[in-house]
Amino acid sequence: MAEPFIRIENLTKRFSISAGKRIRKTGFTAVNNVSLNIERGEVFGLVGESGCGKSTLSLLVLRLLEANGGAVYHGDTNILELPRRKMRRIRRDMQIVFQDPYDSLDPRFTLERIMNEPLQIHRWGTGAEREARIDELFAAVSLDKQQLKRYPHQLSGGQRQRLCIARSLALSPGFLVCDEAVSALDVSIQAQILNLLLDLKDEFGLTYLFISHNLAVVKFVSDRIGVMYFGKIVELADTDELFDNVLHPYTAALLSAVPDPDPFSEKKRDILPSGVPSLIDPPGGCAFHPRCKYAGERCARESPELRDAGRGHLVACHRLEC
Amino acid sequence: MEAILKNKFFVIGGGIVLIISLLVLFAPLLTSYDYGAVDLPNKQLPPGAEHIMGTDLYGRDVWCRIIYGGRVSLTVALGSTAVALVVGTMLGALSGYVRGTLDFVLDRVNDVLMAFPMLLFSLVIGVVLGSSMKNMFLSIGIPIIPMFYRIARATAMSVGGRSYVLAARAMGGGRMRVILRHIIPNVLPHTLVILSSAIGGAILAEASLGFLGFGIPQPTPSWGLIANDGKTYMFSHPWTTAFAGAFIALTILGFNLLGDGLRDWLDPKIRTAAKR
Amino acid sequence: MSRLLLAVPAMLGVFVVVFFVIRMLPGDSAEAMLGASATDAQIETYRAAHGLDKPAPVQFWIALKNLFRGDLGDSLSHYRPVLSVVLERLPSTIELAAYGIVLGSVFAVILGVVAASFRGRWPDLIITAYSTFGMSLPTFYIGLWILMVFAVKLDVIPVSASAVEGLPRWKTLFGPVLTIVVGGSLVRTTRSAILEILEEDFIRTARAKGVPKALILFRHALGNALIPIITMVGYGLAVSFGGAIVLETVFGRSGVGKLLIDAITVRDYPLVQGTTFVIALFMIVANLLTDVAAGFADPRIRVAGAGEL
Amino acid sequence: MSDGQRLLEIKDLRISFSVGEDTVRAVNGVSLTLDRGEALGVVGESGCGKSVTFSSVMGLLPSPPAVIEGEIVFDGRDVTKLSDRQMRRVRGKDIAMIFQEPMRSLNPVMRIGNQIVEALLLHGAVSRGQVWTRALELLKLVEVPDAPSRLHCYPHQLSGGLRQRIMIAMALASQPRILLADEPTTALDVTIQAQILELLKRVQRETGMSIVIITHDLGVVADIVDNVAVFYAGVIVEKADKYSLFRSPMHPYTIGLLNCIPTLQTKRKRLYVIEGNIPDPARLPIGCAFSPRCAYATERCLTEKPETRECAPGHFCACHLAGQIDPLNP
Repeated sequence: MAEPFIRIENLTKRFSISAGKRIRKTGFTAVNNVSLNIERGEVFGLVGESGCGKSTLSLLVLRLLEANGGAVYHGDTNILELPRRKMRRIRRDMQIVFQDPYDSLDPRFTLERIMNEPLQIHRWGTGAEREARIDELFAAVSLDKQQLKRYPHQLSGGQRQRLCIARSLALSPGFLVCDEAVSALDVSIQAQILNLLLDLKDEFGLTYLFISHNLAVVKFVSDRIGVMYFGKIVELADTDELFDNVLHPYTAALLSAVPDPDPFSEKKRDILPSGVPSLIDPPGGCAFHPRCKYAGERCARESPELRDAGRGHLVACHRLEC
Repeated sequence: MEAILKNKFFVIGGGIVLIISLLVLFAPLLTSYDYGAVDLPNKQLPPGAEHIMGTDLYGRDVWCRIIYGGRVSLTVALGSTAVALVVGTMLGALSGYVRGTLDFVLDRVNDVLMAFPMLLFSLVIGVVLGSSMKNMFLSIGIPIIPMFYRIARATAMSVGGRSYVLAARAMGGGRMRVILRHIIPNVLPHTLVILSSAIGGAILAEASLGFLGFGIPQPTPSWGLIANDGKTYMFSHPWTTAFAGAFIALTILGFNLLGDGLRDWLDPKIRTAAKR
Repeated sequence: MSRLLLAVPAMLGVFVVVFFVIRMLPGDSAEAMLGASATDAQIETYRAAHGLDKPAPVQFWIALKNLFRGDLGDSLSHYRPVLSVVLERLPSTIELAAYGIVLGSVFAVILGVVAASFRGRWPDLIITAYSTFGMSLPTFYIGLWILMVFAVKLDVIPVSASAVEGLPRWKTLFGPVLTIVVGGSLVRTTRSAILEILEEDFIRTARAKGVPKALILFRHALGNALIPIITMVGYGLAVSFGGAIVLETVFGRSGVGKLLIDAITVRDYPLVQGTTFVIALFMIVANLLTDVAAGFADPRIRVAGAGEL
Repeated sequence: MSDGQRLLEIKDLRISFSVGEDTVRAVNGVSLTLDRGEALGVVGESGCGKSVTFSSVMGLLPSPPAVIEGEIVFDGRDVTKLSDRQMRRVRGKDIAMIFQEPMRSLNPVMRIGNQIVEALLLHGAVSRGQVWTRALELLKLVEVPDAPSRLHCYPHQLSGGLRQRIMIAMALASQPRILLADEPTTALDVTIQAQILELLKRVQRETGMSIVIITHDLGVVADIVDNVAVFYAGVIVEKADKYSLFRSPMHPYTIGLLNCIPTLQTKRKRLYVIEGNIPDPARLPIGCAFSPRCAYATERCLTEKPETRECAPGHFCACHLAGQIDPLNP
């Protein structure tokens, strides 16, 4: 196996909040010791419910948020320790597409200025070369060149997301993080953007970290999938392996909870009780044990480590060992 | 742009401000009197053909002093608000986006500034620096800074969290670039909305200072001073103060309406964007 | 709690500002006090007596220590400790500000609610027009006209409060309080606060439940509008303190505002410094109380949330 | 399943708003019926008029700026003609509604108990005395754990799922005959969504009330409803029982929708795609609104708006080519 394209080791992020009257700072761990590798040219899917830390992880990987511990290797350099100037160079190779198409474009910029910004920051090419580059990118995401003079609020949600993708590809990065990139779009537009992302991956040989709460979307897009719960990866495997041979009880519950658009399916509903525990006072041991029907005495005491259960199928659950 | 012309607040407010500015600007054409010329025999004449707004206790033509006085009051008001706008917006945007110790310090300074009622602050600074035109910019400008600072800081904080700022940083944009390209252009519209009500506040401050006798020294007539001239004989010869006060009120009303018009025109854009 | 701690640096900041600003005065307070005829020797002894010959930071340190002992120095024109002079005059200003704020707020909130509930219809237009116009009138202008009408024409209230002794209290208060109420800007805040809340989703839920219009306005909208209104009342207190300076001059009430004006006119700098400091202190306390009150009205602050992060 | 007794009938409903110079035609001739005990799924993408239609059923659209034509008949009366006072006796009593954002749908400064009690007292469902016991029963009905303590909480102390349960409890306060649920689970996580869907199914079974689920998620609809109506550009393009709609859809838009959504069973590496953008209600094409995006659009589709026809028993479709399109491989 070649050197992994992105290697994440024990990445941790704690947030502190001064809760109301109490001066004493309480805090919580949003990302708790996460390790995973992303191979070049792969789509690594990261799925989990809101509050599980997947978006925080994406900001940490791009160092838009400073981590409290761990490392992120891009090739063989740990970008968390890079000085500012070198970091700026590395950023050309790692870009991000956000969820809300209305929030990720500066309302005061024309489309042309939006596309030019990355090129200006890195002083890329001359005026003519930049114009050509923008035309090429607009063609790649099938946006109409005449719209360059218009403002973001004059575009539809789908068009705006295409613009975000075009902007992120301006410096031909190798690695693209999609943080819920299609979640805010209507279903018919979502399909267009998903196909577009896959086409661009093949055309430019990109590597994706695709983050979403929608299991079906992640399954469709990803080659390998990590399931996150309460700041930790609880299960990680190749897509087919994961869905054919689910091991972790939480992933199983997630799978059964996804509403299946087929009235004939008699899918038995394995309904999880209550909700995600509060991050401020986390349950001891495995964070899922309060909701897990297999929870044993050990689960409440000791938090399980990710272990290989064969064929690269990693899972963090005591049930499999005993 | 044409939408704003349909906004009635904007039109009425703009109209008032325009008319008064023209009057003040073309004062020499509108009156032949000399605002400083004392003419005791004709003191305190009621408004009449000769003196459309009567004369004050030194026999000076009130109408003439008012339109000349407008120059002082308006320049002071516009000057001091401009100072406050620039300082307040810059510091607010910086402190709202950068946060950390800079924000803590600036916020405390703002708390201190807010501890002084506007008029009190102008009074004390005016007395200390002396009330020349230049000093008035500071003594009225400084207490207005918190108005701009607070709005700029609040907006900068929310803009700082928006994805397009994160995207700019992800592209390698430095902190200064983000502030100049993204933070300030998105904070400015919010501060501009309160600019005209701030000008109204500045005119009020200058007039109150003048009324209390701490305005710009004689004989340059500012509206406040004219009001002060007339105050002692207010009950027998009210027109000096009445007309001066009316002009002050009308100008402030004009700027306030202008501000309302701007806010309505700008708000739907901001609110819908935020609500989406 | 944290707001309370933040008030301390603010008070210190105020003291520093006041101390150094007064120190920047042109000329020397000793000369100003003893008059031009005083000989150099007299000025020297005076300066030594009041520690004016020491370097500024030392003077500052002495002043600070005195501050904690409640000693704001001696008033040059009243030959008494500044603090006692100021405390003597404070109640009259507080009385004025209190009545002004209470009546002003009640009057303004009622008008604001009426304007919001009749949005777009004639009551709203009249109230909005009145409040826009009221806000633009300078305080002294309203005051003068009230004097013209009530004192001169109707002779209901005295032309100057301090001129005539033994008047019923309301007579001396009527003019200034009416001025604050007429000029109140709180009407617009209440109206816009309510209108904004009426757009919220939980108002739609209340309508879906079949809650009548009036109840929606008073139970749901007003309950939530309380928070911005309280903040605005706090701010109004600050404005009315500033206004007191003008009001007390126009209506001749001997409050802290007038004291300040007189102190400035006679160049009694210690008194100016003391009065400014006390007013500023009062303002910080007012801002603090407003924050606490607003926090109290908003359960999201009062009751720590355990809900979703 | 419904017992055929008609509860609600919407006849050729048209709703438009004037925004600046444009007139936004949100609803362009919607007709549908709802029987007692029926569970109707209303599906469509944003701006298709599904929420506006049912908001007008509840009388929540203030007439200026909304212009409402057509009829909504409930209990023999045309609801659109009722005064607000008369409508208020229907809202919350006979027809209740819950919304998408549990975070913002509860009054943040009012305790949960008081908000439920308010709903109970409004329509005289319960006397003052047992109002609190009834509130507790409602919370138990919607499976809120340790209900008594929850009554004193404020909304910000509860999770999204719990808040949605409170909304349902409030809606059931006066045993309504119809429950309108506008995207009830869209803002919730998939595991919480499963809980709420199960709850809605159970509540409907136990109370026998009819329920309308408005959503963009076909999966939610397939699980919980009997019939499905598909909305596009303010019109119902197809309506049928869920089995025939999913197995043999007729309208190209429905077919497109069913094929472009990734499911856990999707094997293909590329999704079927409906080209073009979501229709802009302010600038609708003259002919069939779907024609710009339709792969089968003919000359007639571009100029003539299709009528809704019953192409199969209980299966309505508004398309000139209804029945001639193979649903399996579009």
